[in-house]
This record gives sequence, structure tokens and C-alpha cells, in this order.
Amino acid sequence: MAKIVVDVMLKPEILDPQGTAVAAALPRLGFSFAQSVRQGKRFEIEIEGEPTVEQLAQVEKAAETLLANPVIETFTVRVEK
Amino acid sequence: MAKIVVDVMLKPEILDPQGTAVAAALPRLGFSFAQSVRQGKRFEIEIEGEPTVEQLAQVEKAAETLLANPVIETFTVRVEK
Amino acid sequence: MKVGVVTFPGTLDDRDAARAVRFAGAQAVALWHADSDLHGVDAVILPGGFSYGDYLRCGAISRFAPVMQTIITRAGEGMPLLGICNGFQVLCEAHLLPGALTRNSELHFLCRDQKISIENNKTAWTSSYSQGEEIVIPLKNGEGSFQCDDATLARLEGDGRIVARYVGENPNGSRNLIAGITNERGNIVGLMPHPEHAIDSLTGPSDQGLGFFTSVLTAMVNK
Amino acid sequence: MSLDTVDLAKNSPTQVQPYAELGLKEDEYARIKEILGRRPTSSELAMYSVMWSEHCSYKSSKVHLKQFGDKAVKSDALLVGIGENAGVVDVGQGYAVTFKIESHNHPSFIEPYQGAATGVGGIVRDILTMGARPIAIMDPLRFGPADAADTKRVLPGIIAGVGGYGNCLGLPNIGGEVVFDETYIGNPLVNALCVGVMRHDQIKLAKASGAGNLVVLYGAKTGGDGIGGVSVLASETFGSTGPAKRPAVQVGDPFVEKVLIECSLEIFAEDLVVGIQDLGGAGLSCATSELASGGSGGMKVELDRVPLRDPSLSPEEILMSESQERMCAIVEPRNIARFLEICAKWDVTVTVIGEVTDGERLEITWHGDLIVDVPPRTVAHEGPVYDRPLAKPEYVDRVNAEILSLPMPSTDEGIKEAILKLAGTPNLADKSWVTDQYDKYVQGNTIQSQPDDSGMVRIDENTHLGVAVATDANANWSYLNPYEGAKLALAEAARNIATAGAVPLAVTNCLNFGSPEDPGVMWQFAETVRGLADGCLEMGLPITGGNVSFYNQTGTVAILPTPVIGVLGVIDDVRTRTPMSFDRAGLDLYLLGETHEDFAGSEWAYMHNQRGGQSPVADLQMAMRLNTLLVAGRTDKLFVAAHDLSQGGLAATLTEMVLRKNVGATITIENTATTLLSETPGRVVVAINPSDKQTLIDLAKKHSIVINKIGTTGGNQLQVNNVTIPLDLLRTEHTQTFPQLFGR
Ligand SMILES: Nc1ncnc2c1ncn2[C@@H]1O[C@H](COP(=O)(O)OP(=O)(O)O)[C@@H](O)[C@H]1O
Ligand SMILES: [Mg+2]
Repeated sequence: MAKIVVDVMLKPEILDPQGTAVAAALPRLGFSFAQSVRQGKRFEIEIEGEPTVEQLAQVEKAAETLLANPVIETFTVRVEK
Repeated sequence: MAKIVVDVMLKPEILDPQGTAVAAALPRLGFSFAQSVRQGKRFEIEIEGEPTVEQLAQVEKAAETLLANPVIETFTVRVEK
Repeated sequence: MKVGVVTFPGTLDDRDAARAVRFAGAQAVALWHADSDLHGVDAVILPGGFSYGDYLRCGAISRFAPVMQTIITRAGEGMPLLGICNGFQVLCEAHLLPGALTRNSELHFLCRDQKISIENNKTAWTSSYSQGEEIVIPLKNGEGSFQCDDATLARLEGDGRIVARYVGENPNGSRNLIAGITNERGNIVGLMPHPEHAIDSLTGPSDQGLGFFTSVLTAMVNK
Repeated sequence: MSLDTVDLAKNSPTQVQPYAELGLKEDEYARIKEILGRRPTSSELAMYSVMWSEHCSYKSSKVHLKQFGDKAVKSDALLVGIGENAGVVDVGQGYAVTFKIESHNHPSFIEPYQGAATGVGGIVRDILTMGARPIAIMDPLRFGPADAADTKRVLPGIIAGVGGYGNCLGLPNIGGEVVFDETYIGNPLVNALCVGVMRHDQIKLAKASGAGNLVVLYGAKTGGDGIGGVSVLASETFGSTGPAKRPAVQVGDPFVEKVLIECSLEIFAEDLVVGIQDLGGAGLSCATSELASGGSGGMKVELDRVPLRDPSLSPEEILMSESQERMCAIVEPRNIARFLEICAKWDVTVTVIGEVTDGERLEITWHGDLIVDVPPRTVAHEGPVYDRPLAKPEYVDRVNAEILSLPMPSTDEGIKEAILKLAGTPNLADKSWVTDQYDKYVQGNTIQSQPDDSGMVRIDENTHLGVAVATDANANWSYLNPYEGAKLALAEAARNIATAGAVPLAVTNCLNFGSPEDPGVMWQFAETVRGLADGCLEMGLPITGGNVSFYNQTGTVAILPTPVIGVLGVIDDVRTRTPMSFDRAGLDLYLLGETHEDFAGSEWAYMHNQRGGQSPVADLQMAMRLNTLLVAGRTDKLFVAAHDLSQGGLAATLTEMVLRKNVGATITIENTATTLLSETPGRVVVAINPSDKQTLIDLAKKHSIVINKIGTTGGNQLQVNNVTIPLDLLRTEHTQTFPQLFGR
């Protein structure tokens, strides 16, 4: 059993209302560390056994067509542990 | 400038309709790799300079009180790159 | 008799909640999120909406508003407090009620006329109803699925703290069809559907939601 | 990238500029030089290019739209007419109502959720700008075939976007349209309508007057949204490494807009603005030039004061940015402190960016350097005007000459099948899958919404004064005959208002067409405008505003001409409206209006892939008499229910009526198939108490409307002659279509 993680984030030039809301809330709660906050999605995909090169290519493909919208988002695919 | 990443996932026992929907959509699009999918959130927090131990403790605190709801979610904090 | 209605940035149903309070015969007092003064109210309603845009988790940010700190204290002393929809989410986030409200199982916003049954008519907000009474009021939200761990669920069931349940098909995946719950004392109630939109059948599916607002008047008189 | 200033422009007259890349024609560029007496700076070029675009200048449509003013009836109800952000009508009791439709078609194809969401956001700001509290929205939509793969991508996203934005603003959705046709496959239509209400003395206009008054920008910070074209300018002229990649789509933040609405209404209530303009298409270029042009003097703006989300933006880009959720107000200096205080209360970013001058120029500086110095009218209101060639397309006579050969059901089994098929066909099926994603209850004033003929909201809780709004387009008829199609859509929208007993008062429109450079499309457009102008004149209804969307086509295939017509009506007491259906047995059902063999452009023809024939001819005199009758019947408490006939004819109307409150009906008609399936315009089914028969007959006679008794109410089935359809079966057919197509 392996875990593939796909992280999807809005492109830097795209407005991120969610991240903005968090960034605004943090100082109100007394947290001053953040210069900026962006919020995205994280998908944890479990696959049987070790991922093959072919499978990873499939995940890339799925990320591009389903998990992320390339018009406004970027994504990264990686195998965890 | 450093980037701190907070990943927030629903606890395994909590129903994840979004992950379930993705898992159901993948085979319909011809992708057969996934045993299961869980969907969570990823926060990218930019801070000035290298993070201090104190700052990281603050981020933990913020994750616990604001970014995640411990009743249903778990989180991890890490510095990226 | 004064009932406070809180407005957070992004609150939507505050005017409706105030109207319902007036229909029930009480005076509605507008409370502002940044003002910790409750202006002498006897009870408080946290109305529906998308406070702070609900971007992080519904109710997650509102919970920290100055007005909430006073409300939490007063509710701890027994003041009646009703959270409707987003208000329910705020109550859970503030840990005044257990569990959490998560994404609807069908993943989209759902607005429909919903039959619910009143499962506990002993709370400050439900005494006008008879036990087991079925009413139809609007349900409208994107994150209305009540979730909690098994132990909490057993406790809620065992102590009779389920205030209302959906009747018929589960609209959003809520555990045990839960539409609303209360705290042990029965003064704090969180409810996912919207009684304030059902006080007059001209503008709502029924007038059966009014009971929540008349109940609290009785509770305050009998205090 | 170096800064192009007015001084530089004067000193480098031969500098090559990328006007063509920005969409300007050679003669347009020449005209800009003539206006300025020099070459434009890059910032000026950017401003002219967006403001003179089709979208902002209406350069292809202006010559036709003029008819709306020229032919207009004088209406006492019209408080603000065409030319402002939205028209305003008097609805009595000191209330004024404003409403308008706008399109957001192309962005919604690229990114359905955000495209639709920002479409709603934009029209709501237009309404807010008039000084009104937005009170309801509607969303007329068009998609490719329901079972097409791309429709499965586009439709759910658009619905979620309309809901996601509107729900978060706390605006009830009170109606709209969902229509499928293959011509929309690569070009869905997302039109959004908003209604707002205010007191007469609260009306605001886009005027910057009073030298020394401040220009205030408030709302979201400015980012690089929607400025693809200007990046061309930045890179090509100034030879740098090229601009940062700018987003192709705008992302909306409905929370910021909700706060902006409440903040603005508080500012309006204290009368703190002299003029106001929302930032929509063409952003600051549009807002500053329109405000200055509408006012008495000039304006000076310090562009470097604009708060930025992306600090790398160039001045040209800031001028063009279409970042959402921003407003520009003109404020007297004595009121600015209070203005800032209210913004602070709502946590809204606010900046004074300039002031009104007593000159005649719009001057914009960047860190002290003059980068724009133009006569504002030439940017905002004196753009190019084209009288484009138009020619009746070849297809029109050909399809008009076609004789339809439709299978007409003749057996009981065939009739039953036809009724069930119509009930379930995507264009007529129950739209709850869509509207269940929209909040219809918020604000507590919704009287009617989907599936009623019109949306209706109460605007005064004490007097029960209300307004009704309906939108309609029948693109199939417009395809066959755009002149009649426009009139028919107008008549239908007005009838949808009158059916509930409200009095039609004013008209808005959104004209969705293919490319204006195609003479055939231009002919469709011209005929549509002529039809709408003539129709409004005949019906005595003023056009208060609207929107034109061109270039709706996939490759060379244009969409069907789709003029979406919105009609607003007023009802003095919403409690007395006529509902669309009956809740009890024992009532008599009458069909008002005559039925002919009108199958061209009908749903029955569409289902059988037939597009030919001649569209019906609009009889607006009859339409008005029918409307008067419907309003009179409501006032006299004659009607228990009334429901309009449109797509799907009597069959669809009966289906909707019996399912609404789950009370059946027994119908006895002659010429069954034609009576059920024909779409002759100008018909309504009403339910009355049998004892009121003579009253109805007298009323019909008085207004010269043909009536026929068609049946009675009751039972749990729809019975048509010998055909029996249990309500449960009919309901299943009607409601399962959308869930089956798009999931639960
Ligand atoms: N089809 C139309 N019918 C009537 N008026 C129209 C039409 N199209 C545009 N207008 C009017 O032209 C003016 C400019 O339109 P537009 O640029 O869309 O306004 P805004 O920039 O406020 O959205 C408005 O007053 C609008 O109502
Ligand atoms: Mg405008």
C-alpha cells in the first residue's frame, strides 16, 4: 500500500479568497507570523503496492483533468513515504 | 522568506464525501489506480526569514485553534525546502 | 422581552431572524460582532449566512468575535441561545455544542422544504411544540451534515439531546438524521434548518417555524 | 519596463504602438491621435482600446439600439432611462425599482464556476450602484445538448457558480431559464438579472461633479484579472522580458461583495456620495472616464495610490484590470471622514485616489508623471460607431418554406406517450435539480420563484407592495423570424407577469448573438431590435436598459439569435396574487386564447429534429387585452389559479399545474394532439369556482378573449379524454431527467 499525494494550489496570480480570509483572521487572534496565506487542496490517494511509472503518469493525467483546473490551478504529484 | 505548510485532513472515521466523489469519478474517466481517496486542505504560509522554534510553536497553535477543527480533523505542520 | 440577533460580516438571515422574533411578540435587538456588549438582551440568536465567507470552515472565524466571548459566558449562566444554520456551525466551532457540521453528502448547496420531527420539546427553544411533532421548514446550506464520534453520538442519544431529526430520506448525510441538538442544560440549541423562514406561509413553506421563537418567550417568562 | 508619459508621447510621435494587438482598427487609432493631437501614451492606448471595444462601446449595436429611445413611449414610471448603469422605475408608495440583465457567456465556458459567479457579482454591483438594495436575482441560461459530454462539465459548474455567489450575497434566486440546443455547445449563455429597490430620493448616478470633490476607490484590492490584452501592450512596445502571466479568468469573492453591499448601503443612507460607479468591464478606465464624462468638470487621479494585490502591475494594467468587487465614489471633502469610518466598520479597503477638477480633462499620474491626459467623453461616450453591413441570411427563406412533417399522436397510447415524453424532455423537465442549489428564502420576501410563471418579491412588509419579474426568449422563433421572435418573447415575459395578476411596467433585455461581422448575424440583430422596439412601443412599455453580447459562436457557427427579454411588473398586494396552480378538486379549468396549428419552433418539432416553418405572428393587441383580463380577474378574486402556456403547449402547462400541488385534473378536448402540442402564443389556463362561470364569460367578452372550458380539477391523475396518467408516473417522468443526467 502506497500513498500518492496530489497538492492543488491556485496559481499565484489568481485571487484566493480563502487564503485571504485566513490571513486576515490570524492577526485578530494574536498570530503575527504570516506574511501571506494561500489555501489549496490536498488529495491522498491510496494505491495497492508500490506505484509504477505508468501509474504515476496516470495520476498526473487525472490531476490535470479532474483534480485540478489548469486554467486557474497548479498541482504537484508525489509519493509519500 | 520561508514557506510553512499545514496539511489538514478529516479524521479517518469521519465521512469524506468529497474524497468519495473523487474516488467514484476516477474509474468513470478510465483511471483505475486508486484504492481510496481522501480530500483535505493545504495551507501555504509565507513567513519572513527562517522560522524560529517559537514561530513554529505559534503555527502549531494556530493550526489547532483555527486552521483545523480537532473534533473532526488532524493536521501536520512542516517547513518546506 | 428582548432577543438579540447577531450580525457577523457575511451574516444573511439576521433580518429574517429579527422579523421572526417580532412575529413571536418580542423585541429584536441587533448585536454587532465587534461589540461585546449584549445591550440587555434576555436571549440571543446566531442567524444563518456565510460569516467571513465561511471559507475556512463554516463558523470557524466567527467563533472568535468579541460578541461571542460575552455570549459564551452568558450562555454558560443559562441564557437561551439559538444557532441556526451558520449559527449552529459557530456553536460547534465554539465547543458550546459537540460535533461538527461538514459538507453535504451530495456536495452541493441544498435549499428545500424539509420535514423534521421535534424530538425534545423541553428546551428553551422548543417548548411550544409537542413531543414528536412534525413540521416543514426550509433547509438551505452547503455544509449541514452533522458528524461526531460514536461516543458523542451515544451520549447525545442517551441524554435525549437530539432536538430535531430529518424525516424521510437523509438530505445531507447527517449522523442519525440529526437536524438539531442541545446542551445538557437545554438552553443552547443548534438547528440546521431555518425556522425563521417559516413564520408566515406567504413567504415560507409554512408558519410552523414560529414555535421556536414563541418557546423562548415562555422560557424567559418562567425563568 | 519604462514609463510612457504624455511628455514622452509628445516627443516621440513616430513610436510604433501595438494598437492592432489591442483590437483597435487603423482608423480608430488614427482617430485617437486626432483627438489627442499626438500619439497616445501606452496608458491612453490601453484605455481607448478597452473602452472602444465592442463590449464597452456598443460600436456595432448603437445605431440599432437608438430605436429604443426614438420609438419609446413616454412613461411616467420611468425615473432613470437607458444610459445609466441600470434603469429605474417608479412602483408607487415612494419606492423605485431598478433591474437589469447582463451576460457572462465567454468566461463561463472557460471556467464555468467562476465565470457564472462573477457574472452574478457584476450585475449585482450595477444595481447597487444605482443606490438600491439588491433584492433578488434570476439566471437565464443556455447549454449545448443535455447529454453532451461538455454540458456535463459546464452545467454543474455554472449552476454551482450562480448559487455559490448569489447564496453568499443573501439574494434569493427567483427564476431563470435552462434551455438546451446544440448551437450553444461551445458557447453556453450565462445571463444574470438583478432587481433592487430604493426610495425615490436615494437614486444615485454616475456623475463626478463639484470641483474639489474626492475620487474614492473602495472594495477589493486590484490584481491582474482580465487584462490579457494589455499585457501584449506592455511586452511588445516596451521590449522588456515580458509581463508576468496574467490570469485568463477572474475569480470572485462573494464575501467581499456582501460586505461591500452593506457598507455602500450605509454610506448611501447617510447621503455621503455625489456620484458613484461600479468597476466592471474595463475597470478603472471605465469608472473614471464615465464618472468624469457624466459630470461637469474634469478629474485628476493619482494611479499609484490604487491598493494592489499584485505589486508588479504596470499603470496600463491597473487601468485595465477587471478585478471584482470594487466601487468608485465621488465624495465631498466634508463627508470623507464619515465615509472612511463606515468603510472601517465593515473592514473595507478604501483609498482617495484623486479629485474632481474644474477643467475638462481626465488626467492620470503615476508617481507624479502625467501618463493620461484625455477628454473623458472621447473615451467613455464618443467611441466609434459602425453601421455594419447586414443581409438576410440565405437560410431564412429556405427554412420558412419548409413544410413540417411531424408525427402527430392519434391513439390514446400515443397521446399518453407524448405527454410523458414532453414532461421529461430536458427543456421542459423539472428544474429543481438546478434551483435546489439556490437560496430562494433569504430576506424573507419571496412570494414566487421556480416553477412559477414569474418571480415575485414583496418590497414593503406593511403594505404588501411587490414586484414580479420574468425573463423569456424563444430562440427557435427568433431563428425563423427574429422580428416576430423578439415581439413574442416580449409578449410572453409580460404575460408571465400578468398571469399572477401583476401589471407589466418596464423592460430590460440581453441580446445574445453571433459575430456582428457576419452580415447575416447583423441582420438577425437588427430585426430583433426593430421587433423589440416596435413591440415595446405598441405595448406601452419603456426599455430601461440592457446588454448586448456578440461573438457567441463556435467556429463559424453562430448560436441561435437569443434575445432574452426581462419584464418587471408591480402588484399592489402580493397576498392577492393568482397562484400558478390549484390546491383543490371541483374547480373548472378554462383555456383563454385560441389554438392554431403552430408547430414551427415548438418543442414537439425540436424533439423531432425539425427546425423549419414559419414562426407565429405576434398579436400584441390581443396580448394586452389578455393581460388586462388577467389583472382584472386577480383584482376581482375570480381566479383560483392561472398558468401561462409556452414551450410544450397545453400538455406542459397541465403537467406543471397538476404536479405543483398534487391535485389532478380531468380534461376533455377536441383535436387532441394539436390542442395539447401546438404552441400558439397568447394562451393561459385558469381555474375558477364553477359558480363564477358567468363572471369569467363576461370578462372574456369585455376584453374580446376567446375562452373554452377544458375540464375540472381533482383526483390523483391527469385524465385527457380517454387517457389516464397517474400523477406519480407523471411526476417521475418530470423529475428524473436532471438527476439522471447530472447526478444526485
Ligand atoms: N440591449 C440593450 N437595450 C437597452 N439598453 C442597452 C442594451 N445594451 C446596453 N444598453 C444600455 O447601454 C448602457 C451601457 O451598457 P453597459 O456598458 O453594459 O453598462 P454597464 O457598464 O453599466 O454594465 C446601459 O445603460 C445599458 O442599459
Ligand atoms: Mg455598470
